[in-house]
Amino acid sequence: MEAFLAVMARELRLAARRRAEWALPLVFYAVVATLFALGASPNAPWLKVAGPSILWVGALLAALLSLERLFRGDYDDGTLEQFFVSPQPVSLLVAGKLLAQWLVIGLPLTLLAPVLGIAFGMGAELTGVLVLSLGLGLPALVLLAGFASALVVGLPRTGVLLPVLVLPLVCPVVIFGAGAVRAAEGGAPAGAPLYFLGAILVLCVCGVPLAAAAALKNALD
Amino acid sequence: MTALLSFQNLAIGRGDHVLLRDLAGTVGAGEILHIRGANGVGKTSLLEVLCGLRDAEQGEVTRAFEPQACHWIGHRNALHPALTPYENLRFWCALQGAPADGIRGALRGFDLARVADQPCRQLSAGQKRRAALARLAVARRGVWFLDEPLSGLDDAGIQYWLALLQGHQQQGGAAVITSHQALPAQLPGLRALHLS
Amino acid sequence: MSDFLNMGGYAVYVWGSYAAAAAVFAWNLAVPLLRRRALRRELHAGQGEAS
Amino acid sequence: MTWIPNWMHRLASPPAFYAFAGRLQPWLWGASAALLGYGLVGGLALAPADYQQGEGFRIIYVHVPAAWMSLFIYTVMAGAAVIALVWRIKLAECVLTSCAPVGASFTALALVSGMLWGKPMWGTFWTWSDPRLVSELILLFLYVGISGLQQAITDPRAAARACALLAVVGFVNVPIVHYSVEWWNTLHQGPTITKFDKPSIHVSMLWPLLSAALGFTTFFAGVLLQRVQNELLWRERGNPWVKEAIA
Repeated sequence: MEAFLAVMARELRLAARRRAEWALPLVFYAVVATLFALGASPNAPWLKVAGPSILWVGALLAALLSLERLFRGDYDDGTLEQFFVSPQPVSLLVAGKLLAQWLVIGLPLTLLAPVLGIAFGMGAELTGVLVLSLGLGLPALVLLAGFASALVVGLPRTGVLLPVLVLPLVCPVVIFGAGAVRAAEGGAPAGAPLYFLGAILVLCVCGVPLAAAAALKNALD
Repeated sequence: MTALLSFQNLAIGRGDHVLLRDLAGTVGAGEILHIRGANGVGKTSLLEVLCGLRDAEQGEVTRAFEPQACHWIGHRNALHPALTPYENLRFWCALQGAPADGIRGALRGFDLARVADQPCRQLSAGQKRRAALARLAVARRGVWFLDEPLSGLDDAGIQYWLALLQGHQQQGGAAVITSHQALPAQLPGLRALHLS
Repeated sequence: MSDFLNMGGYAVYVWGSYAAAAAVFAWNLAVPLLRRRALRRELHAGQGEAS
Repeated sequence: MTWIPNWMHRLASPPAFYAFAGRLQPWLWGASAALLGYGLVGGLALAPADYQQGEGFRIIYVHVPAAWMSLFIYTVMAGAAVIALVWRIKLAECVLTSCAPVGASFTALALVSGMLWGKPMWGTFWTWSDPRLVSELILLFLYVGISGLQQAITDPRAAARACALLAVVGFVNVPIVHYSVEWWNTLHQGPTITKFDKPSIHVSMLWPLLSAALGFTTFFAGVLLQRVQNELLWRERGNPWVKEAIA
């Protein structure tokens, strides 16, 4: 547990020193949402309809872009080797790192979403569902992206490979996440998709740290 | 004397390529195994296998110590450039379950007291190497696995490290070291393993 | 015969699918065989150097 | 070490498997040619036109076997991935990396033939309201991702093991995707495209279909063996048995 907290504390300390790390994804998110709005004719009705999916995909891309180098620094400077000679299970350390990444990147995006939601004409109730769905969906996304970046950690350049690996895996998250908002919009109960998101999150929390640890071990070999 | 580490019939590979075959040896308390050989012959891979970081292609490594009872210091220093040496070592202590109270003393011993609270990116290569090696003094561990510990160190650094090593030996510790530089021949219990 | 080729008006779709299938089968046959030829050449060359 | 039957262990040794694959291949090609031939003739000529879809239903003899292969190959790949991860058998690594491109090609075929079938039947090449079609698309992305990952990592063993992890995670993902797309469609209350009832398949339609599916499967087995042989030759290069094999 001490090691888990230490990994988290280190990530948070680094984020506090390098503000760009968590500030830039927020700017990116706002710019993407703005560009979508500018691409439509002013106040086009479809913009309101497409709002949930734009806000969801924007958050997804913003999180994804910043997670590409997640394990890269630790791999380059040898910290990963210390993970593997540590008495703690590596999956626990990876879980600490991913939880910290969610706090640094996922949580701010979740909190920014309702502000952008106003621009897409979302009411208070819809906004609540949006925040809830992002709150359940983004941790799962961070975990899956962490797994993918563990797979490619040893590569000098990954380019577009990481999104190609992650996007098929996060389809259900996007479908249920944006779907929850659209269900609420249509007056249907949003409970079911949110439960599914929760189930996916539980599955990811249980499985992904193990898989990511295995991927890191493989990259070190 | 009981062997802390022994290996038989060991084959080391990288990818599908077998680098080394039929390696055998033992390391007992107070002994130092110096792994030598040309670049690319597989020194680091062998060290990783002995430490347990990497799986052997074939053969067995017997370790008569707990996994957390060894030091691994690779050729990369495991220092984050944005954190200070003190912060890096404190993180390492938490990771390894070692008490953190010896960090200042260890840094002072390696003459790093002045830069202990500067981000590691501002340190010279030799200073970073010293900060990495300071782990040896922070926590006592029975077996040391060191990959090129002397690269970048100046004379004073080497002398201090040698003193640490000898103290470690006298307390019954063992070490496995890869190094291009020769280790002083008067070190007791020094044996060399030439790879080709 | 032309009835057969016409496929009751669905000629484009039916023959299109079968052509796509033929292309996939041909690709799956050709790629490993070409790779085998390249491998043989490469491994023979490597052997020549070694001995 | 986990217990593995002795014959399996022997067969998993690269030279033994190389020879075994070489002996098996002619039979597979022969069987595949015969089954595909019957499927082709039966499907295109012998089977009567469907009473609803007319001659257009003949696409079924391409589409259904291809869709079946896309799932079957993924299952084989995931099975090999588990074996490669647990027992670290080189043969399993070769099998799983060889599966990805073949699986991708059959998945692409299932998509293309599905679209060509959809146009005359549904009036549109693509519909997001068919969970199977959308799942096939995601499956194609997964295959492409695995192929891309394999090509990006230079060390063949590290590449294979990374692919194995991705394949296993993807295997868990596939049913979730399918289910989520199904759920997603229940959200539409608007005009849904009326699908045709499943044609009540007449025996004369069914036999060619089964024959074609088996023909596809045996063809895949042949291609897989050929590809695995290639991988083994490359990864074991320098070993005496390789020199004998290519002599």
